[in-house]
Amino acid sequence: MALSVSVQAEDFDVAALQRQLFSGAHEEGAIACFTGYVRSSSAERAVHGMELEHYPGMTERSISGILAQASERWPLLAASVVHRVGRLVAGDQIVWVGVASAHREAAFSACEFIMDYLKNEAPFWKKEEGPQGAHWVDARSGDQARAARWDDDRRA
Amino acid sequence: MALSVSVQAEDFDVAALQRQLFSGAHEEGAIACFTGYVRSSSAERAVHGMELEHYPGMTERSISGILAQASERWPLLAASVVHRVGRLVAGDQIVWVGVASAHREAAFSACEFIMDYLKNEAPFWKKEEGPQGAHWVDARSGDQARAARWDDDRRA
Amino acid sequence: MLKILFFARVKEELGCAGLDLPWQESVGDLDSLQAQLCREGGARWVEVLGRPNMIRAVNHVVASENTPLHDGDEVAFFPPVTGG
Amino acid sequence: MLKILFFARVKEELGCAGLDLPWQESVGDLDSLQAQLCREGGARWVEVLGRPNMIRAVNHVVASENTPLHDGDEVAFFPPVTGG
Repeated sequence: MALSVSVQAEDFDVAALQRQLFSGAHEEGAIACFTGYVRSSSAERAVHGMELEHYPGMTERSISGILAQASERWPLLAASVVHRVGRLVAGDQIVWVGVASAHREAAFSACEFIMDYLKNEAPFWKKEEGPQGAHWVDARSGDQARAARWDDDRRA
Repeated sequence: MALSVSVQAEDFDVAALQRQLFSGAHEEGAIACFTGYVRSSSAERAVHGMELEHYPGMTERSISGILAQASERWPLLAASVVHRVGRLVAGDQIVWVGVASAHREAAFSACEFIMDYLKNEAPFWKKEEGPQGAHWVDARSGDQARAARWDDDRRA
Repeated sequence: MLKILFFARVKEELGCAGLDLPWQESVGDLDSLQAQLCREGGARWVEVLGRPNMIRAVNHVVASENTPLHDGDEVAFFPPVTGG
Repeated sequence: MLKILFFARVKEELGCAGLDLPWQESVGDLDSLQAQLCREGGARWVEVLGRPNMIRAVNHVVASENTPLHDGDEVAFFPPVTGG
């Protein structure tokens, strides 16, 4: 099974990334994708742009671990994550997650699971720039509650 | 809010469709997309291709109704469905659903909700062609159970 | 006039994609229409249209129970859907 | 040797991206290392590293409690993550 992780400054092409999920055997019935973007406002403050910092080495390792967990949990055919770092402006793509499976249930669940973990476990930090200057974004408690529900699912 | 439905014989370009979800104001923080494909096997039978029939008029009306329901239920910025009809072969794209929102929770939930309803309510019928000839695909009882869970959510 | 449509397996089994019926007050609802189609079509139509999973739609909206009909209505009979 | 790294707000507040410490058996675990960094860094380091939401990682794995350290380990201190 193809699992792929890229942390990069460069922008990415969602159609090319989606094509790379195919094995060639036409077993894929479903591909769920998620793209995250820089919004022009955050917590009711205007945002011109942001600087995305990460922990080189740990980032790739942490995301690979998330993909391995997802592929143990659901019958996936391929999964891929691209996450940008460095300076980004409003409207820019930040992150892409794509998951291929035979059926949609596994593709949707795994894609959402991977995004929840990217928000909560992968070592990225956003510093937003607005009219009042730059500030570090605080972690949303809602994100941690969303990630924890996967543990509840497993226990249930 | 932009809601769009297309039922067409022609193939589609997922990147172009995703770009059409943007308003230009950079309010979109999250886009969840789903693409369905013709698999090379179904219920353990080989599939060379299929013929997708629909009910012109009712199809568009039913899908527009689904999008309107989704946009009442979640804070969406745009939602779009493209569904192909006619003859398709293994590996072909069948359906695309894209949903834009400020945050990922709404985008994921609405995208999955729309797909569940497309499987259960929209008047499409697949006739698969394999080595043993052509046969109409039977509705999966699992699909109806998945759609019903949205009703349970609403009652809860 | 009533416009009657059949789709997918139903269309194939009846060998008929649809028909137009002149409007008659006596065909006042969906169940009466179905009974008339079966009388005119014979045993095959009774069997196919009587299947428990048959779906009926009036003017593009699924009718989960018997429904009054009016001149100009479009009525469709089809099997459970399998799209997406 | 121990490689120590700081990220994001922690890096800015300490004015330090990281440092290398010669290996000493006396720095046997994460809590001892943190205590040593605070002794050498002073009040600012005590405040920043002592925040209740501080995350510590050893060799790229988050350490939710105190953890033994070994020569060659990489230790990082950072605030809650905000990626995706």
